[in-house]
Amino acid sequence: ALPAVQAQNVAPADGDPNILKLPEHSTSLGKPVASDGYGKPSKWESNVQRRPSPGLTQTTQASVSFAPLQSLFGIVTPSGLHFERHHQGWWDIDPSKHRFMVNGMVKTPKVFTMDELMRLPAVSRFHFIECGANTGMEWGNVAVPSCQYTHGMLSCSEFTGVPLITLLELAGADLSNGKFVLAEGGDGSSMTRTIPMSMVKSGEVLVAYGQNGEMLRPENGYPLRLVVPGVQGVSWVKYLRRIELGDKPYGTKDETIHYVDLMPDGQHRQYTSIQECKSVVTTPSGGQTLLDKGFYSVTGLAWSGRGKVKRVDVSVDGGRNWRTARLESPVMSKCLTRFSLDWVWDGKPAIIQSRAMDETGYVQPSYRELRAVRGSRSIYHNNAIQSWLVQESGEVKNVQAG
Amino acid sequence: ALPAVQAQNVAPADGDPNILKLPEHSTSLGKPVASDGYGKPSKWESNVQRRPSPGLTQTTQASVSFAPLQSLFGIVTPSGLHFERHHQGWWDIDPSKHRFMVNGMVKTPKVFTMDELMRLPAVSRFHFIECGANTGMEWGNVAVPSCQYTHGMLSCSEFTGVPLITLLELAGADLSNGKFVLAEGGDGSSMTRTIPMSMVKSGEVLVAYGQNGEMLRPENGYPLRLVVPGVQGVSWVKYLRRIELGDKPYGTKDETIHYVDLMPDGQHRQYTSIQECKSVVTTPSGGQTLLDKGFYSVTGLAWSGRGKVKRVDVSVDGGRNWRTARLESPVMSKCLTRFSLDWVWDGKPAIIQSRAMDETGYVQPSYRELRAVRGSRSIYHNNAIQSWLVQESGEVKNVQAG
Amino acid sequence: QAKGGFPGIGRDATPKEVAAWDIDVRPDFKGLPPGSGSVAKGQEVWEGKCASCHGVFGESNQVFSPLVGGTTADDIKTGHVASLKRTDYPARTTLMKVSSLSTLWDYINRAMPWSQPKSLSVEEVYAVTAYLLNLGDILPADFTLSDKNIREVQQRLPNRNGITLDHALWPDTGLTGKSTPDVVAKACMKDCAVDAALTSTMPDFARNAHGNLAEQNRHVGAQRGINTAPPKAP
Amino acid sequence: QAKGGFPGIGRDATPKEVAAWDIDVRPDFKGLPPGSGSVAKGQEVWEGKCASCHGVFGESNQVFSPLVGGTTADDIKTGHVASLKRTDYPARTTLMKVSSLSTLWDYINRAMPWSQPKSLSVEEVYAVTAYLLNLGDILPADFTLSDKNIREVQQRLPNRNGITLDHALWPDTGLTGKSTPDVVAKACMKDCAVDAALTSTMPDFARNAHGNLAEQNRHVGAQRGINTAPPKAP
Ligand code: HEC
Ligand code: HEC
Ligand SMILES: [Ca+2]
Ligand SMILES: [Ca+2]
Ligand SMILES: [Ca+2]
Ligand SMILES: [Ca+2]
Ligand SMILES: [Ca+2]
Ligand SMILES: [Ca+2]
Ligand SMILES: [Co+2]
Ligand SMILES: [Co+2]
Repeated sequence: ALPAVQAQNVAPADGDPNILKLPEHSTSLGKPVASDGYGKPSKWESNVQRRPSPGLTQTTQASVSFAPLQSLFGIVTPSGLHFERHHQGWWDIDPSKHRFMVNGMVKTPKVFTMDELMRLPAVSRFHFIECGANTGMEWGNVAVPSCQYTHGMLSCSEFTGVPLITLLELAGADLSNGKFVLAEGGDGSSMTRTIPMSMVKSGEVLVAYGQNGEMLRPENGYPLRLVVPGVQGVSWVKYLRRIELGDKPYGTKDETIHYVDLMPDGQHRQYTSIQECKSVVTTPSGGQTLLDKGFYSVTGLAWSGRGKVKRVDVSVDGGRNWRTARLESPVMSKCLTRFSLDWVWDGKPAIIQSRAMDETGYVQPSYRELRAVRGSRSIYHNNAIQSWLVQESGEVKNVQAG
Repeated sequence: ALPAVQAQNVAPADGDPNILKLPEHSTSLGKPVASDGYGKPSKWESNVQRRPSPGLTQTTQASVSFAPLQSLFGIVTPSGLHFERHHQGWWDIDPSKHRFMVNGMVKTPKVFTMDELMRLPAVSRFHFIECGANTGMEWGNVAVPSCQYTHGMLSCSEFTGVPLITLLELAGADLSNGKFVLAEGGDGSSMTRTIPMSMVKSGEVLVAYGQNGEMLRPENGYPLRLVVPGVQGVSWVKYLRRIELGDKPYGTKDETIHYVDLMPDGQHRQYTSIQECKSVVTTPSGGQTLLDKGFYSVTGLAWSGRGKVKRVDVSVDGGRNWRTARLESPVMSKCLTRFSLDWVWDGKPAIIQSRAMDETGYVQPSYRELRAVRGSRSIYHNNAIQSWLVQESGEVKNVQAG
Repeated sequence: QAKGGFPGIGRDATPKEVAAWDIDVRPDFKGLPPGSGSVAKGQEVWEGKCASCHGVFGESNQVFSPLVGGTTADDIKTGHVASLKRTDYPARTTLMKVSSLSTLWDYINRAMPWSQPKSLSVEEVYAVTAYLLNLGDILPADFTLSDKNIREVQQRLPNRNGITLDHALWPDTGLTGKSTPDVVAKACMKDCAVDAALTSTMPDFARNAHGNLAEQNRHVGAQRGINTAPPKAP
Repeated sequence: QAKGGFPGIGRDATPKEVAAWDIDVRPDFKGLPPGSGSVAKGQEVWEGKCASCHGVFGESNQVFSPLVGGTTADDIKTGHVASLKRTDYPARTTLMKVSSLSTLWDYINRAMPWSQPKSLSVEEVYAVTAYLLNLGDILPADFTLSDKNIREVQQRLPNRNGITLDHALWPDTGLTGKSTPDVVAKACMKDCAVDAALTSTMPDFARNAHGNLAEQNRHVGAQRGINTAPPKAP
C-alpha cells in the first residue's frame, strides 16, 4: 500500500530522459554574479518556511512561528527560518539610536552605544535556543501533526557578543552582594527576566549582536539580545536595553504568571529556567510519507540545557529495543547535536523514537515517566520522548506510545 | 585629526534623548509573527552585500562576487553573502530532475536521484571554501582597497552530504587501481577537476546538498556540489552531475591552463590544490575609519587547508613585535577560526598584521618570504601576511610592508 | 578584563536616564513609585483603555486568556487557588495564578495597554490594578490602592501561596530547593517493558487543521509531506 | 558502509546514459571520440561561432584573455614558451599555457561556444581546435586534425614542457614531487627585522575605483567605511 510515487530505481529502456536529453543548464549560459547582493534560497525550496500553528494564539503579535525542523540539516538554523516568539510584535530598530544601560548594584550606572559594545572583546559560540513552551501543546495528548509544530520552537545559531560580566565589571558591579540580574527589553513588552549571577560570572551569558556571522535578525532582537545558554528562550531578552544587578529575584510576569509549571497538587513551579535534555527524530517525522521500502537514515536533533549530549538511542519498535545512534561532531555544550541511525524499512508499521542522555547522566524521559512526576498540565518543559508511527501506507503519524 | 564623529561617550546635560524620550518601539505595537516565512536581515544592514570587483572580469557570468568579510562575525558565512565564482553563470535547477552518475573504474555505473542521495547516511561538517585566486590581485602590489576584495573569495559553512566513498562503494569501485576521480558539473561550463582517491577514501570528500542547515543556494550549486575540504574552491564542483573513477589525472582546463601558478623560471605549476595556512585581520581593515582613540578588539580569520589552526600572532607595528591572539572555539579542521587581540590605539600610525600557524607547523609567510620562492606572477595561492596601515586620521589603508 | 580596562568605551548614565528606564518593581516592592489610585478611577481606565481587549469583566478570551475568574473567597483566605487542583477546570486566569501584586503592577505599567505600552500615569496603574482586584472580588469597590497599603493587599492575593521553588530547573543553587532533577528515567536498551497500545494519536478530523502538509515539506528528499488537502476518504 | 548495503537506493546506469555524460578526454587521449576536422572547416566554425567573442585571430580580450599569441617557432621546438620567463610580457594567452591538447579539445567540446556549450559536432571540435593551432602557427593551413594524428600534434604544443609538478600543493603523494612546503617562514616574536618602508600602498587615484566604501560597511560598529565618494582633496 505504498504511495504511487514513480519507482525511480528502474531506468526507462534506453535511459532517463533527464540524462539523455541534456538539460538547458548544460547547454546554455546562466545568470550573472551578484544577481542578488544578498542571496535567497532556491525557488524549489519555497515549502521550507516558518509557520504559526493555527488557533494557538489569539493575536499575531503575541504569538509564535515554528521552524521547519523536518526540512533542516546539520545543526545551524538558517536565520531566515529561526523560530519567532514575540509578546508585543517585532521591530527593526535603528542601531545607531539603540542604547544599553547597566544599573542597580554597581558603582556607576553606565550607558553604551552599539559602536562601543562592538569595540569590546567578543566571543562567538554555537547554542540552541528553545522556547520553554516547545512541545507544550502535547502535554496532555497528541495535538499537532508534524515536528515543525511539536518541536519547532527550537533553533541553533552561532552567536557573537560581549560577555555580560565584562559590562558589569565596567560599571563596577558589586559582585559579592549582587546575586541576580534583571534583563529588560526595549520593545513594547519590555520583556523582563531574572538571571542568576552565577551564570553571568561563568562568562556564558552574552550581550549579543551577531547571529550566524551577520547581525541578529529583527525578529530575533536586532540589534541586541541576551544569550543565556541552556535556559528557555524567554530569558534571551530581545531588543535588550537594560541590565540591573540586584540581590533578589524580580518576580516578572514571565517567570511568575507565565513560564510557570502547574503540578498535580495545584502548585505552580516558578523560575523553571533550564531546558532539560531532549531529542526528536526529524526524518522521518509526522506528516511525512516514505517513498518506498528500503534503506533510510533516521536522523534528528538532541540537546541539553545542562551541557553536552552524551548519547542518543533510537528505537523503531516503540521503545522495546534501542540502538545507539551516531553523533555528528563537534558536540558542543548547550548546542544542538545531530544524530543518525541506519534503518531498513520492511514496509511494516514501525514506531520511531529517540532518547537523549546528557553529560550529567540525565536521561530523557518517556511520557509515562514524565507524567508520573509532573502530571500533564505544566504547559512548559515537555521533554518527553517523541513517537512517530510509520504506517504501512508510508505515512508517518504523530502518536504517543510506550 | 580624527574624523568628526559625534563623541558618544559624553552624555548631553540631562541625558541622551534616545533614552529620555522613549522610542516608538517601546511605546507601541510591533509587527506580527511570520511576516516573512523566510526572514531577511534588518534594513539597516543593507551595506552588507557581496560585490564584484570592478574591472576584474570582462563578463558577469565568468566572474566573482566577494563576501563582505569586514562586516562578518564568528566563522559561519551567512549563505546570502557567500562568495560567488561562476564560469558560465548560475542556475536554479529543478532537483526532482537532477541526476548524479558514478562511472569509470567501477563494477556497475550507477545513477542516483536526489531522493535517493538524501536517504543515505549523511554527515555535517564545518569547512571553509576559498578560491585559489583569492588575494590574487595583490601578488605584485596593492590593488584593491578593502578586505572584501583582498580576501573575500572565502566563506565557511556547515555542509551536509554523503561521503563520496559511500557512492563509489555502491557502484563497486576498483579501490586498488582507481587513483583519481574526475568531478563534473552539470552547468554550461561542466566544470571538471581531478581529486586524489586518498582524500576520497579518508571520507572527507562529500557529495553535499546541505549548507548551513538548508539546501545549497543556487549560486553555490543547488542541488548538489562536491565538498573537498582544504582544497581550492574550483574543485568543489557545483551542479555536480558525475564522478568518474580513473587511474590517471584528467588534465582539465581548470587544472592545467587555469589555477596553475607561474614560477619565476617560467614554468607553470599544475595541480596546485591545497589552500595553505593563511589569515587576515577583518576589524579594523582597509577602507575603514576608526571612530576614536582607545580600546579595540583586533579580530580576524585564520584557516589552513592542511588541518587545524594552531596559533595566530598579531602585530600592530608592521611585524616588529607580535602577540599571540585568542582563538575562538571550536577550532575545527579545514575550517575558519576566529582570533582576536586587545589593542588600545594611541592615535599614532600603526600597521596591523596577523600570522597564522597550522597543526603541521607551517607558518604563514610574509610577502618577502613568499616572493623569494614563488616570485609575484602566480595569480593563485597568495597566502602572504596582510598589512593594514592605520593612519593618524583613523583611516585604514591597504599596504604591503615588512 | 583587559589590562588597563577599555578606554573610550561606555560613559556614566545620568540620573534622569536611569529614572527613565529603571521602571521595574520587585516582589518586595522595591522600585514601586509612591502614589495611589481608587477602584472607581480604575473602572474609568479599564473601560476606556482595557475592556475592548480583555472584556468588561476581564473575562474575554478574544485576544488573550481571561484575566479574572476562578478564584473564591476561600482562596483569599488560604492563598491557594483551589480550582488549580481540579483537572476539569476550563481556564487558568491571571488572578488564579498571580502570586505577587508587584508583578501585576509592574507588567501593566510596562506593557499595557498593549498597543500603547508605558502610556499610563502612576495613578492610572494603581487604579486599574485595584479595579482588576475588585473585579476578582479581592478588593471592595471603595478601595484606594497605594504604595502604603499594597503589602496588605498582597496578603489577600488568592494564589499568593500557590507556588513552589522545590525543583532543579533553576541554573543555580540557592533560590530553589532541589539540585537533582525530579524526573529520573532509565535507559533500558533491550526487551523493555512498554505498553503496546497507543495512548494518543492525531485525530483524523484534525488532519487538515495545519494546512496541506505536502506543501510544508520539500519536493525532494527521503520523503514527501502527506497530502492533507482533501479530507481523507473513510 | 551499512550492513546489508542500501536496499532501494541507486540503479545501474544504461550504456546510453553513460555515453551521454561521459565526455571527458584525458591527456593520454582516453575518452577522445574517433573523428577528424580540417583547419579550413575550423575557420568556418571559428568565424561563425567563436570570433565574435575571441576575435578573428583569437587575439581579443573583450570577453576573456586572448587565446592566441606569444608563442614562437622556437617554443614549438623546445616545448617551453620563452616569453613566460619575461616579467615584462603583457599577456598570458591560452596557447602560451596549454600543455595538453586533450585539454583544449575537451574544454571546447564541453563548454564552447560559451552561450551554446555542447552544441558542436565532433568534427567541428577537431576542426576548430586545428584552426586555433593554425592561428598560433602551430599547424599549417592544410592540416586535418584527427584522433590518429593528435599525439603527434601534441608534440608541437609550444608549452608542452612548460609545467612542473614539483610542489607540495597536491593533497597526496604520488602525483607531485614534494611533500614539504616550498615556502618556509619563521614565526619571529620580538624585535624582528622588517623593512621600515612600505613596499606598496593603495594609490590615491584608485581611492574610488571600488565605489564609496562608506556604503560598503555597516552604519554601526567599531568603525565606519571611509567616504570615498568625492576625490580626496590634495
Ligand atoms: C489591544 C489589546 C489590549 C489592550 C487595549 C489591553 N490589553 Fe492587556 N493584554 C493584551 C494581550 C494580547 C496580552 C498578552 C500579552 C503577552 O502575551 O505577553 C495582555 C496581557 C495583559 C495582562 C497579563 C495577563 C497575563 O496573564 O499574562 C494584564 C494584567 C493586562 N493585559 C492588563 C491590561 C490593562 C490593565 C489594560 C488597560 C490599561 C490592558 N491590559 C489593555 C491585550 C490588550
Ligand atoms: C559568447 C562568447 C563566447 C563565444 C561565442 C565563444 N567563447 Fe570561448 N570563451 C568565452 C569565455 C567568457 C571564456 C572563459 C570562460 C571561463 O572563464 O571559464 C572562454 C574560454 C574559451 C577557451 C579557454 C581559454 C582559456 O584559456 O581558458 C577556449 C579554448 C575557447 N573559449 C574557445 C572557443 C571556441 C573554439 C569557440 C567557438 C566554437 C568559442 N570559444 C566561442 C567566451 C566565448
Ligand atoms: Ca566559539
Ligand atoms: Ca520562549
Ligand atoms: Ca559535524
Ligand atoms: Ca575557485
Ligand atoms: Ca530597578
Ligand atoms: Ca571518461
Ligand atoms: Co510568554
Ligand atoms: Co576558473
